[in-house]
Order: sequence, then C-alpha cells, then structure tokens
Amino acid sequence: MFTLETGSGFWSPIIWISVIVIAFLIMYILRGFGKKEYKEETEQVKSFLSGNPEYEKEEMHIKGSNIYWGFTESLKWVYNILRKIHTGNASDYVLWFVVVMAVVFIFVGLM
Amino acid sequence: MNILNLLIQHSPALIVAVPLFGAFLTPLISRVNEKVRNIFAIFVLALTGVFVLLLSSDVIPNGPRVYIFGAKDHTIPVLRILFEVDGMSIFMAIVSVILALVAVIYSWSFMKENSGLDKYYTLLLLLTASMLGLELTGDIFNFFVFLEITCISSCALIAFWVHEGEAVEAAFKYIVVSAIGALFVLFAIALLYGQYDALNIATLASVIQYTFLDKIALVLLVVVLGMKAGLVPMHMWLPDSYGRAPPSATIIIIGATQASLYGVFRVCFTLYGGIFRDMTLSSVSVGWIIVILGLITVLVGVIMALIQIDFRRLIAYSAVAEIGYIFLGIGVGLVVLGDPTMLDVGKTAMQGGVFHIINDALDVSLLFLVAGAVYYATKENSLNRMGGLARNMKYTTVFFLIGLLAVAGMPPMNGFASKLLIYESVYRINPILSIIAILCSILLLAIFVKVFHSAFLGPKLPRFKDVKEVPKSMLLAMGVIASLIIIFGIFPQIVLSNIVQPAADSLLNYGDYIRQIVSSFSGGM
Amino acid sequence: MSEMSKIVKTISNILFPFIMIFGLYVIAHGHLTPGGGFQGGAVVASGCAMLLVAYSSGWIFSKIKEKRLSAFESLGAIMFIIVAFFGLVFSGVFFGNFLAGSNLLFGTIPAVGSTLADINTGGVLPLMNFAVGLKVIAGLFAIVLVMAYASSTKEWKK
Amino acid sequence: MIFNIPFIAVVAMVFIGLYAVLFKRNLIKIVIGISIIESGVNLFLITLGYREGGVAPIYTSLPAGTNYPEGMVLPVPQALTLTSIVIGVAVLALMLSLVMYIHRHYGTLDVRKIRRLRE
Repeated sequence: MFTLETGSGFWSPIIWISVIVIAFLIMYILRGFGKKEYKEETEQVKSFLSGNPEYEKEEMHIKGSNIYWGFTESLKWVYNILRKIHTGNASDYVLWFVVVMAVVFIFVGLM
Repeated sequence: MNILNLLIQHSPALIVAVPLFGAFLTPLISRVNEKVRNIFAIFVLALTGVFVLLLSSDVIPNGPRVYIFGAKDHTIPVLRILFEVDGMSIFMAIVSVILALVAVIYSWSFMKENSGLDKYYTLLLLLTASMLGLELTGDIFNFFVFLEITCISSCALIAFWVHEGEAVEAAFKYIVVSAIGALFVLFAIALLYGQYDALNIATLASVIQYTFLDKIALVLLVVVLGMKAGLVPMHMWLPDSYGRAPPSATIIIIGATQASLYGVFRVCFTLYGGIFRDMTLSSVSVGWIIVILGLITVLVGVIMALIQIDFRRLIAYSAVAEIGYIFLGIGVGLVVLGDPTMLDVGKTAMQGGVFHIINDALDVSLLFLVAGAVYYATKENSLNRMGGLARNMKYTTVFFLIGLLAVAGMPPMNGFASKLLIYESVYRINPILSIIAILCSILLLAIFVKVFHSAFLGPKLPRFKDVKEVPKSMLLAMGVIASLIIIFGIFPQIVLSNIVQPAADSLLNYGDYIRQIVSSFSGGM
Repeated sequence: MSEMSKIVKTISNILFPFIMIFGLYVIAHGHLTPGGGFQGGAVVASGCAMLLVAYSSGWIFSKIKEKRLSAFESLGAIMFIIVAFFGLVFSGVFFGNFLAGSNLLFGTIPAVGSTLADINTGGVLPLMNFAVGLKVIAGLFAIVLVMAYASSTKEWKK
Repeated sequence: MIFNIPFIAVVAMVFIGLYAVLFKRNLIKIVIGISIIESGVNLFLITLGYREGGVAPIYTSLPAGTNYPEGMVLPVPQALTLTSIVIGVAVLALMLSLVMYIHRHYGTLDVRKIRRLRE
C-alpha cells in the first residue's frame, strides 16, 4: 500500500525516510565524539578568508544574479538568442503563435 | 440517504452554479462589511469543494455521469447543453477547487490594504466557476464559452494592480493572445459543426472521420489550447503575466492554465480518440509533436529561469518547465496509444503525467504564495535587493524549503513520485528524452538553491530590520498546501490508486465516455 | 466631456423615451421576435450613452452613482440564477422550464406551426430575458460611464 | 448561387485581422484587428447555416408557402454567433480599457515601446 510500482521498479518513501533518519542518527553520534571546547572570541571563531580582510557584512552577501555567472558565461550564445526571442512585444507573441500553428499544420497535414 | 443521492445527481450543475451565484452576490454582500464578504467567499468555495468531493465519490467508482440542462433526457441528435463528468474531469475539478480555496484564504490578509476588493472577489469566484465549467462540460461550444470567460476574468485579475504600469502591459499581452486563440477555437468548432451538425463531444467523437477539415480543426484546437497552457514558443505571455499578477490571483490562473491543459487531453484522447486508435500514424505524429514541444518547454523554462532577477518571474518560468513535464508524460501516452504492445508503458506515462498535474499545481502555487509573502513583508521583487530574510520570517523559509524540494522533484516530496513515473516510461520510448528531463530537473534544483541563498540566507540587511512574519491567514494557506505536498509525497500510492488511476484510465478507454450519450457506440477499449 | 448645444439636448430629450420603449419591447418579446435580453439591453444602453454624450459626464455622475449601477447589474444576474435554481427545485433539472404548460405566468402553449403567438407563452424564457436585459442595461451603461470618467478632463490633472 | 464567396470573405477577413495584429504598431489598431477576426469567424458561423432561399427562422406569421423546417435557415449557428458577439463585446471593452491605462502609464500607444516585461 505504501510502495509505488512504476513500470520497471518501485519507490517507497517510508523506507527512504527511515534510512535517512538512521543515517542522521549515526552522523549525530559521530559528531558527539568531536572536541567541543573552543574559545569564544579568539582567532578560532573568525571566518578564514585566506588572509583577505573581512568586509562589511552587506558587501559580503552574494547577490542573486551573480551566483551562476560561470554557467551563464559559458552558455552566453544560448542566452543571447533566448533573450532576443522573448521580445516582450505583443504582436511578436501572436507571430510565434501563427508560426507554430503553420509548422504543426504541415506535420499533421502530411501524416 | 436519498438527500445525498439527490445532491450527487445534481452536483455537476451545482458545482458551477454555486460559485457563479456567489460571484454575483459578492458586490451586494460587500456593502455589509469586509469580513462578511471574505467569509462568504470562503463559504461558497467550501460548499463547491463539498459538491466536488461528493461527485468524485460517485464518478470514480462507477464511471462517467451525464447531467442534461433543461430536460430529463436528451434527444438524438443531442441538442441540449449537457455536462459529462468522467474520472479525468473530476480529477481536474479537485485540483481547481483546492487552488481556489487556498487562494481565497490567502487573499484574506494579503489583499487587505488594496481597494476595490469586491471586484477582486467577484473575479476570483467567476474565474473558479468558469474553470470548473471548462472541466465538467460535455458540449464543445460550452467549452469555448467557459474558455473565453476564463480568459476575460484572469486578464482582469492580472491587471488588478493597475497603479503598477507593468501589470496592465502583461494583461494586455495576455488578452490579445488569448482572444485570438479563442477565436481560432471557435473557428475549429464551426468547422466540426458544419460537417457533423453536432456540438456534443461524445456524438462528435463517434461520427468523426479524419477529413481534411478535421485535420485543420485538430491543429487549431491542439495549438491554441497548447498556447494557453504554455507550450514553448507561445509561452511568453506566461512569465509576463504570472510575474506581475497579485500572487493570490496567480494561484487560480495556474488552475486555469491546467484547465486548458485538460482541454488538450480531452481533444486528443476523446474527441479524436477513435482516429488516433485506428490510424496510428496520425497519433504518432501528433504525439511526437507534443513530446518534442514538451521537452523544449522544459529546456527553455529551466534555462530562462536561471537568469531571472525578479522573484515571481523566476517561479513563472519554473511553472512553464513543470507544464513541459506534463506534456512530456501525456505526449508519450499519446504516441503509444495505437499499438497494444506498449500498453503498460503508455499507462504508466499517462499516470505520471496526470499525477504531475496535481503535483505541479501544488508546488508552483506554494512557491507563488511564498513569493507573495516575501513581497507582502518586504515590498521587494528583485532578488538582488533581498537577503537574510530567514531570520525573522521563519515559517515562510520552511515553506519555501518544502516548495523548493517539491518543484525540483526531490525524494520525500510529491514531485519525485510523478517525475519518477514520467522518467521511467519516457526512458523506454527514447532514453535521450528522459536524460534531458532529469538534467533539467537538477538544474531547477540548482536555481531554487540560488534563490534560497540570495533571498533567505546571508547577513541581516539593515533595510529589513523591522520585517516581521506574515499574518496568520497567509501562513494557514501555505501550511495547507505544504501539508498536502508532504502527504502526497509520503503516500503516493494511495493518491495514485484513488484519484490518478481512474483519471488516466478514463482518458485511455474513451468508449464508455461516448456510450453515455451514443448508446449504440461499439468502438474503443 | 463638455456639454452639447441646446438643440442636441432637446432632440435627445425627445428621442430618449422612444429608444427606451423600443429597447424594452425587444427585451419583452425576446421569445417571439428576434432579440432578447442582450440586444434590448444594448439598445437601452445606447440611449443612456446618448444622454451621457448630450449632457456632460459631470451631470450624469451627479445623477447616477456607479455603485448603484453595479448593484443593478448583480441584481439582474442573481435573478437569472434564481430562476435557474427554481427550475432545479420545481422541474427537477437545473434551468428546467417549470412555467411552460402550467397556468401560472407565461404558461400557455402556442398552437404548432406559424401562428401569431401571444406574449403569455414561453415559460421561463421571458423571465430570463428580463433578468439578462436588466443586467446588460446596467453593465453596458457602467462600462460607458467608467470610460467617460476615465477620459474626462479632471481625471488627467489628478 | 452564393457558391463559396462568403467562405473566401471569411478567410480574407481572418488574414486581414491577423495582418493588422502582427504588423501594426498602434495598440488600438491591434484591437481593431482582433475585432475584424471576430467578425470574420462570425460570418463563417452564419454562412454555415445558410440555405438557398431560406427564410429567417421565426414561427410567427411565416410567409405563405414556406414548409416548416426545410424553408428556414438553420437557427443554431445564429445562436452561436449571438453568444460570440456578446463575448466579443466583453473582450473589446476590456482591451480598450487596458489600452487607456497603458496610455496613461507609458504615455505612448506604440506596441514596440511597451516592452518593459521582456527577456
């Protein structure tokens, strides 16, 4: 009743969650063995930026738009095309609608 | 007990009549005071939900039910407008009623400081009534009328924040594209009526032959309803209008988009069902068109979502990608419709696609509710200016986490179960499709992790010092959807066997849908 | 919008009653002659729009509040749905024509074939035509009023 | 003897309307294009119900000699057209009020300048 039979396999969330809980317990126990004492205000607490001075909190926050710049840089040619396609012009939306209707009509008309 | 049977017998009509009656009563009731009108709107939708559940308790076990307006029984040829409710339409009605109820609860406090709220609630109830009508009707012209009412009322809802110039621009684009689409649907209906002199879906499906005019009508119907559901090259109105509509209204417009998605399946599986079963060549071609367009929808939706800066526009693009998954699943079901060897693949693909409709509706609406909560608290739309909201908006962050895992299809949430069904069945048709689909799902997770980091984590920004948690009714709405997502995620088999399987089967064996009207119909499984 | 000249006002005063009568006739005889709720309502609304053009929109706003028009509009719609619910209650089916054949209002059945049927036929249809007519008069006139208000001069200065 | 002239007219109106929507810059011309397409589709619906020498389908005082069902033009497409006209009025009113608001916010009616939501 709890397992989902897909065509060639099964998926039962109950077993998956129980495995996750067990793994979490093991991890928690292992963490318990760690050394707990560290001094509050000393160097140990400060974040290590490989020697660079730590800027003001606000400048350090990575803004939403520059997190995946690597991905967008490499796919620059795709993004330029996609940006140009979505022109925001109402009649272009209808143009795309007519173009797709023509293409689908050719396909269905032939078969 | 005969009261219950009486109610069940009349519930198809009441499901549409009650919200319509509520829609026209709201202006009068809102003269009393604000609170009474909100309670009245919730009461009307709760009543509709009761009728939908009553009807589903009857339709799911014992097959389609017909309700004729204006007379006891229908004449041959069928002249009366009638509602035909089968497993698939009651499944869509359940999805729509859940979304509508949550949207009204959410907009209780979300829209408190806006003016002209009686028009807002009238439009909400009108959109719900026409969406439910769209899903229950058995008459093609009635389908067109409800589709048009959905267009007009959702366009008015998109343009509700008139002081924001962009909302009006988005609404104008939406109404231009939808009006032209609806007129082409009317053209296709006129084509079908001209040839077969019948407006009823069941009678049409029993007499239709694949003439040249029927091909034109098929192309018009599939492309227009695909455009209103958000297939790729024609999806551009969707991010514009979802990004600028008030989030509580966007939930119901998502329901309207799912309803036009249902329209595509009703046309392909029931209206042209006979043709697609005998002439497998045409069903393969239309099926492959839907599969390829669905795959491109997923690709473009995810790639474009990555570079978005506006919070709600990013979620709108992920909604486009999710609808691509549904088209992928159901398109594969259409491709293998003809040959019986791949029957079980087709069945799992259909179940995956149909299950994903409700999962996608819940996930994307939870994300829009969270975006609305963030907008309500910080009046901020772009991700660049957000940060450190998790500190004082704890519950919203938890709900966003649930929504994030669900949309990306991570295991404990409901998205995973339906996407697993889609991946497995699509893999057997063509492995490349499911590989691309899995990659896009991972990219979707990456996008929402980015959003989670930049909006919720990070240092406490001085601008958001006095940001406090959103009021109770918004949290309640988000809580309802989050708990539904978790329940569907933990017990997918229960949901699958009770609601999704009868819906997918009712699309596949279209014979008894037609036998309700044309009793002498012999074809179809 | 500014007022029209005196001549136009008097002509519209004379014409307005005729437009109203013709519009109401089209609504009332919806089930006999071509027309019905929507067309008759459009005729009456065009009469009101003529008044709006003849007398400036300021004068009209002082006479009719937009709130009352929307109340009329929802009243018409509620009448329509209540008649449909009566159909459900009396004749067992939503939108059922329970008045046809009963000797109540609009009950008589006209003779078959081309006869000059009187107004007292058609069962529920005339009631629905009145409801739709009321709704369309109020609705179309409200649309024209809102558009006149939105484009009236003082609106731009605000 | 009307052959299929009305059907050619319908196709012509649809293409003219589409041309207006696709290539015209002014918003109001786009709205006019949509209403041209709508009247084209309505014309198509009406010509579907046409019968040679038919009479308008009204029972009261039929002209002499018209046998009852065959002598009349089909009433069903006319009912469909009526509903389509009603919906056309509603869509037109909505579009025009949106154009008025766009003109107030953007100051222009040129469709190429109203493009803040893009990419």
